[in-house]
Amino acid sequence: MKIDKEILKKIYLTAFKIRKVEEEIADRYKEQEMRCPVHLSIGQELVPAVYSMFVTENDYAVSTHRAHAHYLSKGGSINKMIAEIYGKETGCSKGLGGSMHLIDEEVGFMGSTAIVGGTIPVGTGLGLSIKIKQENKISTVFLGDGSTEEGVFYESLNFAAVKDLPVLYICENNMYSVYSNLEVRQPKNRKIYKLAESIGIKSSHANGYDVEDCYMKLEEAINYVKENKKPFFIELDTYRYREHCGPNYDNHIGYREEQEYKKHLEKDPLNIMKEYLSDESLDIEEKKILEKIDDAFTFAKESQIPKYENIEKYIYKEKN
Amino acid sequence: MKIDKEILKKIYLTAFKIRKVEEEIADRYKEQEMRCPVHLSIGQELVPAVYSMFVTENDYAVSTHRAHAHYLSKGGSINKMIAEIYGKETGCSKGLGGSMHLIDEEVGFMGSTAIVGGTIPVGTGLGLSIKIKQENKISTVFLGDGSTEEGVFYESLNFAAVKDLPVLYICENNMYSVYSNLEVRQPKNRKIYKLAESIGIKSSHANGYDVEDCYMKLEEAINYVKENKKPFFIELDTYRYREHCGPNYDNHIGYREEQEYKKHLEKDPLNIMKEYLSDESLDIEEKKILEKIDDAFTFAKESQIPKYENIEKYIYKEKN
Amino acid sequence: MRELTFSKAINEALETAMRIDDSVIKYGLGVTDPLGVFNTTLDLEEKFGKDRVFDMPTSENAMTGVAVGASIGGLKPVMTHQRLDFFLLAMDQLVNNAAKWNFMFGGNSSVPITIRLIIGRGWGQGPTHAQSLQAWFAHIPGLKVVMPTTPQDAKGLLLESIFDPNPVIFLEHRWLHNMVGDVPEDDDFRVAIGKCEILKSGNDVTIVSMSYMSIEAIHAAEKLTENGISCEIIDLKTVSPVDWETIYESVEKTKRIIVLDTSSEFASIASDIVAKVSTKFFNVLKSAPQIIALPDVHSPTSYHLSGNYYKDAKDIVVEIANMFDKNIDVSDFMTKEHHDIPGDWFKGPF
Amino acid sequence: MRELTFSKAINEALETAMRIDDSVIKYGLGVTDPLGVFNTTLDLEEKFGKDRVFDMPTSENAMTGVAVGASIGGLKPVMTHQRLDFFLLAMDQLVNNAAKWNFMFGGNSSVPITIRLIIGRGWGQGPTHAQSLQAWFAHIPGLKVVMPTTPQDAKGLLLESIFDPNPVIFLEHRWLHNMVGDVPEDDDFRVAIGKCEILKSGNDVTIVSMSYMSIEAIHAAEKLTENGISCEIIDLKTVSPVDWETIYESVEKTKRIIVLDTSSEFASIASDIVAKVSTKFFNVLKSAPQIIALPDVHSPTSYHLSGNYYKDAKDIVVEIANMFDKNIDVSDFMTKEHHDIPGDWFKGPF
Ligand SMILES: Cc1ncc(C[n+]2csc(CCOP(=O)(O)OP(=O)(O)O)c2C)c(N)n1
Ligand SMILES: Cc1ncc(C[n+]2csc(CCOP(=O)(O)OP(=O)(O)O)c2C)c(N)n1
Ligand SMILES: [Mg+2]
Ligand SMILES: [Mg+2]
Repeated sequence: MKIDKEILKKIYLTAFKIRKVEEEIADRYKEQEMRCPVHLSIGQELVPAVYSMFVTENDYAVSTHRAHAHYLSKGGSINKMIAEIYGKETGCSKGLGGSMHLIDEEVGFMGSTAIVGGTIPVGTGLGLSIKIKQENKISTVFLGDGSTEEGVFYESLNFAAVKDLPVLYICENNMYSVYSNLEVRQPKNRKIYKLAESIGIKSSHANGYDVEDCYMKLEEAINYVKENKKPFFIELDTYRYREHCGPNYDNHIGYREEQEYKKHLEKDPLNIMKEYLSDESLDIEEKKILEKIDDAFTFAKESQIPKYENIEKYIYKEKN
Repeated sequence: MKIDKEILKKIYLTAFKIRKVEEEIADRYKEQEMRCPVHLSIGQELVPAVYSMFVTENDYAVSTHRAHAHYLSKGGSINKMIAEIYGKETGCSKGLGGSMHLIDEEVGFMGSTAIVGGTIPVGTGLGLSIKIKQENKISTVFLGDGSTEEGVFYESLNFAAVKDLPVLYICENNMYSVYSNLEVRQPKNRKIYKLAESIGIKSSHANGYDVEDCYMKLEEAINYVKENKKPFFIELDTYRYREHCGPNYDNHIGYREEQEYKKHLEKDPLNIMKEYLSDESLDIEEKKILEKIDDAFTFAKESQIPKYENIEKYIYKEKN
Repeated sequence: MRELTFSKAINEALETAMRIDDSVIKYGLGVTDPLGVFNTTLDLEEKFGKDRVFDMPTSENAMTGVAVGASIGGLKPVMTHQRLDFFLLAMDQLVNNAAKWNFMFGGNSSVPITIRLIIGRGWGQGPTHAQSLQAWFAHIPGLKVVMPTTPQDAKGLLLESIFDPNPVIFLEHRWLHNMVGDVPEDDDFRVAIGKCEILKSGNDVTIVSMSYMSIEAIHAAEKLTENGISCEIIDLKTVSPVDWETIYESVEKTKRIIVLDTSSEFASIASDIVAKVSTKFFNVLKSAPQIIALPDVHSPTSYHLSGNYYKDAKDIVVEIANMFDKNIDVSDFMTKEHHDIPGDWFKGPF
Repeated sequence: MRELTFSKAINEALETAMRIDDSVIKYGLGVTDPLGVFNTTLDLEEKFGKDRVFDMPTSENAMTGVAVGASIGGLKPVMTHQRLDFFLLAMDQLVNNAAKWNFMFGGNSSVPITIRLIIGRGWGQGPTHAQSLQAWFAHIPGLKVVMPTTPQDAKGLLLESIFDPNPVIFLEHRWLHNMVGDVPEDDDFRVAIGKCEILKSGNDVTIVSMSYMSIEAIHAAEKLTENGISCEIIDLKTVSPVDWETIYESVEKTKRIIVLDTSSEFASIASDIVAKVSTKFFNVLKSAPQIIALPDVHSPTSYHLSGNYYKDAKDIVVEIANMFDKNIDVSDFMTKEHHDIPGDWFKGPF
């Protein structure tokens, strides 16, 4: 393993945090108090966990409907996220957005939205602002394989290439868009990262279940954007364990093979990292994380509900 | 020259017809009776003229704001086109569409519209209907270099590739979108046909000012679509002599060099073909064409004007 | 007659259309998946094959243009989008092509496509999954816009939409999918586009309504009847073109009107109906016309906010009672455990 | 005060905004070309450099999303589209992102972008170059929609739009670009968004109007005055949010209203204003409210059709005369040689 153990430990713990938050949401979803759609990232934690090693709160990131992991990896507050899913006043979007619309500008998480492809140009525009303001940061766009079918993906990459914008596109390819396999949506044998390259953006590919590969390639990608102030596109293969939206497993409904799921589970990066680290001190850290998560749910449940009278004030921002 | 003289003669005469129609429009535009925007194809006649050799009225074609040449090359009626530009009842669109919205379904010209990129998916959908109905024809989409910046271009090619649709995309690259050079719109050194290839469609490139190259490559492209019932993309370099929209020259206003224009004029395919053919019988044929054009203007001017009372009936097609 | 859910009625309409006409094709995200777009597309792929029934790339704009092209090539495409909000990506192809095609080519070519859009509500659908944009579609000449309320109309109108030579936007309110109602046995049963229906006759006030709001109107009318106010409920069914005659006749009789809309109010279908009636029946109306629509605010996600945001039978009762200077107690009328679901069948998340 | 054309006033507003605030950027097709978007963007690139003023790929949707991103990154982007119709490609980014951003993130982040759209008319612009979709934009919560009529307002409102923390749709009617009017000397002169203006006071009828139709209203009002009808003309200036107070006060005084709109009528701004006034001033109005808008038909290209399609001062005079049961002869009122151009300066093609 080319990764230093201390670093690996951090990666592991970030991935662990993400998974446990998600699992807790899944477990408590049946209580019917989180009354909004949730798209969980269980199975997809490694990429954001590794990503978190290379960026700071100063950098920007935007994401999609499946944003919990990205929000957390960027340093977003667990309390505010859980409160948001509970629709509380203390939520990161004051209850107006729910799971699909997260924001935490304090840590550079500039927003996630639920329209497929919708934030790709937004993250690109953040890159434009960095360039024009000559700031020392990068903008990251998290996107799924499905979103690369939207014209706006293509238009955004074209513009980033024309203008040399400091944007990192991280495409998590989990093979599915809802229940649709890649092959009914994109030409066979076409690699997304190759396509990005031919649009005009340097690109690479990594195995999102292999922590070493993931680490090296993401480091390379991020350094490229930082040093050259040019866009980069990286595609990482990954897999979601649960249903597209909601807390359950859905291997039985017929759009994918149970076998496929099991194959991925066997290579689960969290298990592999934990085994490799075989570090007893991890237990203490894990416990701390679990407590924080528990606290977040308590915080969310006990938080005040938002007042309807206030919602009109969010329609327009007031001039100051 | 690998092209048979008889064939070349036909190509020349089609190109001649297109040019003379366009020049006549330009000459008479100042009379202010053609009161709609016109985008002339003077300088760009070769590609449609060659194209006309390989398709029949049975095949489909759609086009853009700059459609006169495509309409004519597909066999569209001159009379109806000129009448349309004059806003007359006898126009191909009964005066409702004008120069930017031409149609002649009898010859398979299924429509041209003025929104950049707007007909790319339409021609793709025609390909889908051919496939589902198992018809023996192809669908052609004429498009400009600028339109390849629209997301809908990318989405359409992706779909054509996924579904193996019998669609030929003919991209006439005249280097400009209105007054904007390619380089402010697309990454340097990126070839449009290479991009199409990487989206998943077989493609090629030809010099749209070289009749031989144009002929060979278009023949190859069309045969490919017919035989394989798969999409093909061909990019042809060409040049417009006049302003983007309207009857005048615009080399003096500063967005391009007079020199560039002159360089193209020297290689003008019509002059070259005519010289090479050095066939006196051409004069007679040319005269016939000029007469037809003259007749078309007379027809247009003398045609009835449309009645306002009727326009509501075009809002919905009646059920029959 | 038999009882069917709204979803099943749609599924039947699709099945019938595809069976009686080979040129009908059906595509959209989720059309072939195990859930079959809230059960509406189940079994179609099996019955009619992969050529005619298929999933698609997430490319809403091009796929709308593809429908335009396929239709002028002789097919009758029926598209679906799981939420209206997603279809905002396709406004160019819808408006600049589909809606203008027949007109801009002087009637030479028309675009017989049907686009099914689902209006979301409840369980935190929030700002990007709950828009109700019928006013947009109806504002565009050349589109027909249909909003069925009952399973019967869902089937009959969908069949009529598919075979209409023009582009039709077919709007399904998510809260109607599981509602049950009588549907004629007749396989190819049609309901005319452009005609509204008097769901209940009455003398005192005309309630013009659409889609899910008509259900709330029915409940409200019962309560109002108990209180001596007789309502005539007109279910619009088609919001463009509107069946003005039926509305005008009713207003002529009742001399009072209230219009209910599932969308936000400003520049809505409801405001247009009130405007037309006010212009034409100025001397007839006995009291000010009214509108109940959503506020000019996006749909908030939180359960704690959506309750006040959406309007229901209570609001209608109160507003109509006001028109008659009455006070009707609605404090325990139609109270349900959770305001954000249409019934127990709805378990979230979509 | 000095006289400027509407175009020049816009050019000045852009110049001022960019000079006083480094975060203002300007892009769009044609922004740097020799014609400078009907002269409105001339010299900006030279003055402020290629980083802040640039042409763009023909990618309307992404470039709108880029504006959203740039704005949350601290810039104030001003985009232009040469025709509103082209902007239909960007409805997703406009509505799902720009309009919802501040709301869906609970006020944590807003989108200060300005989008200039030009409404085409005349010289055969036809179905794809002449749409007037203010009703669409105004129907969406979270957008501000501005439609200046005078050069003074063009400048003052554009400056205000650029510095407003919300997304503003700024609609320029092509027929106004060459109109001349007084503009204050003050460099950074502002006109408030959300306020309409009484262009002319009067007692007998309130004309509510917008953009180019206000010019027609002024001519009509003169003719009507000659005939003893005193009109109050309210130029809306902002169509969302509407300045209801000013309209209501005027109606309270005149007790009659007619609303003029540059768009087709169904579900328009005009119908909403009539609906609101009818609901609130039921007992005040002395005659039926009226609307003059375009028919629910696309704009036909032919010169021989567009004359009847568009409405002008004559139509206004006739309609208002009707309200008073009068007959005013308009047979040779305001007749010009060609109906399809605003004046001799307009030589086509766009
Ligand atoms: C424009 C649009 N179309 C469709 C949808 C419905 N939808 C929600 S998530 C999703 C799948 C997207 O797939 P991908 O980008 O691969 O992300 P993943 O869910 O796999 O993380 C779809 C189609 C949507 N939200 N927006
Ligand atoms: C969606 C859209 N954006 C912008 C325009 C304005 N416009 C008209 S023609 C044109 C240039 C298109 O360039 P290209 O595709 O290369 O065609 P060419 O004019 O060179 O034939 C543009 C930008 C438009 N008509 N539609
Ligand atoms: Mg995916
Ligand atoms: Mg070009």
